Amino acid sequence: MKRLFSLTAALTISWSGSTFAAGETIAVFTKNLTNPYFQAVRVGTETAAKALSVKVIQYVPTKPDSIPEQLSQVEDVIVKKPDAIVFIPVDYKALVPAVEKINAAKIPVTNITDRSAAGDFVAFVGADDYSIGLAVGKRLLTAMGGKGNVVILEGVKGSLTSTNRVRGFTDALKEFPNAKLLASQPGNFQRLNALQVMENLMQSFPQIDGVLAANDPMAVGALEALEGAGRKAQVVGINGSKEAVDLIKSGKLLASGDFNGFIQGCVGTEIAVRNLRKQPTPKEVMLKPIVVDKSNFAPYETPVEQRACPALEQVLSN
Amino acid sequence: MTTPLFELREVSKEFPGVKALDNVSFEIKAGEVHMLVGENGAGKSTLMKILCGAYRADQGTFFQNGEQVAIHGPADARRFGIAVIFQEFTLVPYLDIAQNIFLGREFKGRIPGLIDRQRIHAEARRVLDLIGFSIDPSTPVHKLGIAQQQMVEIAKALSQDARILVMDEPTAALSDRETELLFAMIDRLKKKGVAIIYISHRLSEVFALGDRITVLRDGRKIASLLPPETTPDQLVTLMVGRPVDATYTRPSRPTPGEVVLEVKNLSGPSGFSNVNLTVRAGEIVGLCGLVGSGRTEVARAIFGADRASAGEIRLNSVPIGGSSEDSVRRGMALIPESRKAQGLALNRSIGDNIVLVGLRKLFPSGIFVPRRAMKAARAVVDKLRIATPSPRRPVATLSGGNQQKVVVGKWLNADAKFYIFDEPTRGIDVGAKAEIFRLLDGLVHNGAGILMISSEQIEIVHICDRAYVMRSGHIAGELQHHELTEANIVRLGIHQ
Amino acid sequence: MSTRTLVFSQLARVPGVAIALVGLCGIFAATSPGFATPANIANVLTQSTILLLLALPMTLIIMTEGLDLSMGAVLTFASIVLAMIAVGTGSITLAVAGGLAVGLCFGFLNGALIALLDIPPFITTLGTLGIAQGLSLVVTDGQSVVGIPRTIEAFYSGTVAGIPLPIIIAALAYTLTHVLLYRTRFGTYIFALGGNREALKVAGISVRGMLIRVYMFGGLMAGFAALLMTARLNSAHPTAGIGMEFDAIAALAVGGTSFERGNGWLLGTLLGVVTVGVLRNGLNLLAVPSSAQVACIGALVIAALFIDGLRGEQ
Amino acid sequence: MSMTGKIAAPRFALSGDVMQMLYRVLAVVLLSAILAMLSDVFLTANNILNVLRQTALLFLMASGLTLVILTAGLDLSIGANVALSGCLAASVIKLTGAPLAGVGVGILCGTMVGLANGVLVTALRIPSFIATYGMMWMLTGVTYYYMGGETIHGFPAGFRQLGSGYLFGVPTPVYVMVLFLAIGALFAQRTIWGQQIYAIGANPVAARLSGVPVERRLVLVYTVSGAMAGLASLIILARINSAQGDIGEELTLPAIAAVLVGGTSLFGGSGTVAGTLIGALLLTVVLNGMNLLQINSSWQPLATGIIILLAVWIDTRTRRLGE
Repeated sequence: MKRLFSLTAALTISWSGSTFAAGETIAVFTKNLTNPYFQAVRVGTETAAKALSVKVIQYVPTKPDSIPEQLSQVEDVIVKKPDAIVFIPVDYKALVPAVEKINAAKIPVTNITDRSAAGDFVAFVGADDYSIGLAVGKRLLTAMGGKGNVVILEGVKGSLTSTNRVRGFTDALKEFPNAKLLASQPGNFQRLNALQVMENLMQSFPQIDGVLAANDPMAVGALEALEGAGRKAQVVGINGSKEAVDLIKSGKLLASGDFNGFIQGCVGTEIAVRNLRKQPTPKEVMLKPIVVDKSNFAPYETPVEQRACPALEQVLSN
Repeated sequence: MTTPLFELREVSKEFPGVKALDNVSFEIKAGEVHMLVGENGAGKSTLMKILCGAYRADQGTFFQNGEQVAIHGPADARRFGIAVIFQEFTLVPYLDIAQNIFLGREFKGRIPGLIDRQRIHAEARRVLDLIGFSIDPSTPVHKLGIAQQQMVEIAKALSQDARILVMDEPTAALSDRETELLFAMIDRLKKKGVAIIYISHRLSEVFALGDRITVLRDGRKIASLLPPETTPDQLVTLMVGRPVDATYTRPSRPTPGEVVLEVKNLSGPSGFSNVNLTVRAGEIVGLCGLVGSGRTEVARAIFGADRASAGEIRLNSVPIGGSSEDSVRRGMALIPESRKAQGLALNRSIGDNIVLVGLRKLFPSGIFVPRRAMKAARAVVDKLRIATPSPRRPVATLSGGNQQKVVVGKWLNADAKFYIFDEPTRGIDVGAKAEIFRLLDGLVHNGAGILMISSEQIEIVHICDRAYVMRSGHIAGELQHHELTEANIVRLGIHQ
Repeated sequence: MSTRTLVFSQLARVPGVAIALVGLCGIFAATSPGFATPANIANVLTQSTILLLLALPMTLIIMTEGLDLSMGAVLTFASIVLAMIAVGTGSITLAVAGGLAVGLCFGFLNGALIALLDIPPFITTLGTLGIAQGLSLVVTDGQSVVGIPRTIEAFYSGTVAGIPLPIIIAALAYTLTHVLLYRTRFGTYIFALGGNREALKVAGISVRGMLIRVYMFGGLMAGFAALLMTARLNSAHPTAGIGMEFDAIAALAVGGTSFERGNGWLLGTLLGVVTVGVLRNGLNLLAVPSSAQVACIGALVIAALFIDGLRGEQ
Repeated sequence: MSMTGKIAAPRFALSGDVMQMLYRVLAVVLLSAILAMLSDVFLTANNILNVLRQTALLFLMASGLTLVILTAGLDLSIGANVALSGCLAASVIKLTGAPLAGVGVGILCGTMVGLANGVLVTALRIPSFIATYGMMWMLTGVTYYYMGGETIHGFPAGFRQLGSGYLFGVPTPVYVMVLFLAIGALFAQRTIWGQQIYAIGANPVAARLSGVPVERRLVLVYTVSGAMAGLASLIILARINSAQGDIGEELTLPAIAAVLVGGTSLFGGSGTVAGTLIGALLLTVVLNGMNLLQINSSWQPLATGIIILLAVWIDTRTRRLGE
């Protein structure tokens, strides 16, 4: 028990100090500690916070994507009354009550990445999963010369992200009548799942020319599976993550749709702050889909920690 | 000739492969103690289980006060006033005494659905007084000693105002004083007209208590006798089917050699202090005294199963260091008092159990060779005449006596020099007892030393060369062979 | 047990979990201004209610030397069925009934498999966990069920005389379970199921029947937990309850219920649940990063068990 | 959990109770036959190798766990252990560029965690279920903290052979699996330590009174379980060529299921490592089949659950007959 005490005490000292620092406090909610995308978002918020001299506190469910836990964290945070909240719901429908609680507590909240099904928000910042799926899909199919066999690796069933991205993929396929969709199976946004699903799919289909993966880790999983079986296929993913960029550079991965968590973090935080400081803010910022491939990967090589937030105007302009 | 209180006629019960009961008729009159004797597997417990409704008889009829009745389950048995005290206690550790006594018969409280705990405790108090057992009925049972639990069991049975009380070796776990209490109580019950079916392996009891004796063997009723007209030897012969010397005596005794075990001023947290004793090669030394006088605690401390707080233990004049592992490596063996709980891996084979201790000796390389293990196991099985077709059979399929032989057999591969036997004959039948004694005898003839704990003084008297008598954690005295009598043991064992 | 020994045995066991609880509250009250406010206390207790509804029956089940790994998944499926009925028919009563029915069915399934086919509880409920989880996914195809009547929300957000409704429900559930365990035959026999089944058989009580009923009680409570969960999310989601059974087991273990011989302690379970709740809440208020929170929970579980272990030896 | 263990087979035969094994193999064969009828690719050499490779991972985690369960214990921390060991190994490989260093660190970390579990269970007398559950949380916390949500990816080709490579047309993990099947089976059946482990599981008191060093053996089995988790983590790294905080997260319960479906009793003292292999195979074949038949993945947990129940139910039945 002593051990427990000293442990908690130690943490207390190290954290409580910073919690009550000067400048507005902004609570940031992300889905989990495991997916690099949300790390990018968190870094984005931190970077913006430094620039705007505000303090951000990260809240992440200890169980990845746990709905009840994020809900509890929201309730706890409301007790602390931060000046503003930047919010990614772990589930865009199930967290509506949380948003309503935040609204009821009169804490201005900016919604990013996954658009909450309801609630009043200062603004929504995101990239349209559908159009990114569409763009990446087209990129792959053009590279395949518009024909060949394609498989889709879906994300977590029912997640907004997965549904829209896959919708984008399938619509892209519609534009290329000669391309054939062999199968669409979920890999739950996970490497190992994607890897094993891909391995199994390769058994059923001797010829696979293209793989549409709903995120980068699954794309990587698919690549590994193909390599393991000594087979070749064009693979695309989504997120524009560091590892995807490396693979694009080395020519293994064809492309990755840039979902740009970093900028979403930046913009979300900046809007939250502007709103607090009574400055004008856009109601909605939609980052337009960028497909990262051999032609344009250079800027993505700098790790997010070293990037600077773009000015809001610049983001809005393009 | 009064009509019997309860009667079974031509009852048969068959289990896959075994005819447990074969046309057994049995009757019990009000106010009599009917002794039920027979070797393990003779059918005693089956008969008992049928009486209490745990088993259904395949054939046979039951009569209560002369009119035919049927026992479909425990409820019926209770209705006819039949109550059983099993050897394996049927007590719930984390309920209190009162709740245990009335388990399944809780009084309904004023609020429907709830139980009336005040009443339960009051009633329990009454029953406990009846048997002169003064203890707070709200004591959780897991806090009680084995003898106290036995008392609770009896109270439980009586609380069902039983007219027929079935007792399965009730004294097995009781000290002499507690046994006397029990017997006194049985007398009181007889006077109240309660009929008692009393199962026992202790001939002394059979003759002391019994109004009638029924002998079972291999599921058949062999005889029904009156104590005055029979001798112990006749009885045993009937039970075993061949003549056996009931009061086993050792034909020859080796002359004691070197001191194998030497214990100096041993004290332990488990409640014993300044224990001094020695055992020589070729000696069987008894360690007796009332249950709870610290015999088992001392034994466990010597073996290293429990830590001792002070004192010295020397095995072959080498001081040993308090861990059972160490003791075993140095050639000490413990045959614990509870076969099932402490002696055997019940869901493993006879062979597995037998080779366990000797693994290091049998396979010094650490590589286990099943075939060799089999051979070693079979050798022991043959040597101890363990009744089994193959050592591959699960040990659980053996009778109590044979299981006990396995527990002993474990040590034969470890060629131990010093053995501690804690209640080696508890709950095993006369035939098996004789074999166990022959085994002890064989061991000492091969130069081993033995410390034997037993609650049956008669055994100590007949088997041991010397004996130490313990009283409340101390050695009350040592008895040389010529002074080794039951009277002396009792005199030393109980407080003056 | 009679009230006296009950109280005594409980006092004798308090430290492990109570020290943790008092200690944590002390630390958080001292370090986080928001912590010791009525609002936050209500908040913590409310958050703990759903877990408590699982931990109470889990205590009884573990006292029978059993286990129910399916509770989280059953909660999830019950909540989905509840929501779907509510959406479909708009009838709250029907919906709640449906949710409870699902709970009872799975409880019965568990009990039956364990008691009648004697498959060990761990495996049985590991299997039914899969079944419940699978059904949740199949019927929803992974989608959340939304658009249920607002009235259901009241079960979680409503208050009676200023006290949040879930706390009242949990309090009722605790009292009910307490009475059930310490004041009724059912409870007495639960001690026996874990302590000495032979005793039950001899007393002419059906062990199997008892087992089935214990697991059905678990299912029923999971059904109520599902009601609170659905009300809380105002929707049902096929992953909402995943892993909650382990949280419940951890909480009751922290509370000092041992896994052997029917040695359980209901009040300890209550304290255990609250302790875990307080820990999470306090760490959030102190903005301790999640990674550290995760480690703390592990430490709490082991520390509390360690204490009890020490005290057990004395 | 009730100690009313079933009568188990004698432990003399290498494969344990022959009847049990037969029925399990039969189950796999039957299932395969059905799948072969439904899908023409199921029985192709490629798919069989593919199934075996996927089985390998599950088996490696389950094999160590089998020993733990044989002592009537449980190790809920293997998944979290895989994550931590894997991430540490990954960063070492990245830093040093020396795969062997990574392998060393991975296995060492796994072993250390196992050792810690062993100490919690023996020295601190905490029930294994809770001790390893707490350990799981602590490991996860450390892993999350260490990885900070990042990914480590891109390992030397040589290292990746361990997961995705082939040797004489057979995937490397399969060799690893066979190797550890042999080691595991021999250890359990053909060493006196193995025999003592069975004895401890069957009756710890009797084992101690028979001079078996119970604590040391218990520490051993948890350590082995940890080491196997460490090894498994390396296979995962090599397969997905990257490490993330959540690798292994979802592997604990399947591993336990594999052991139990494999016929090892939770009450200790009965079961075999070979059985665990069959258990892992059974579970893998089910998922593979469902993928081949492109059944909506929502059905997978359902199917797995039913398979577990069926397997164990038949198991209890055949045991009954065996007596």
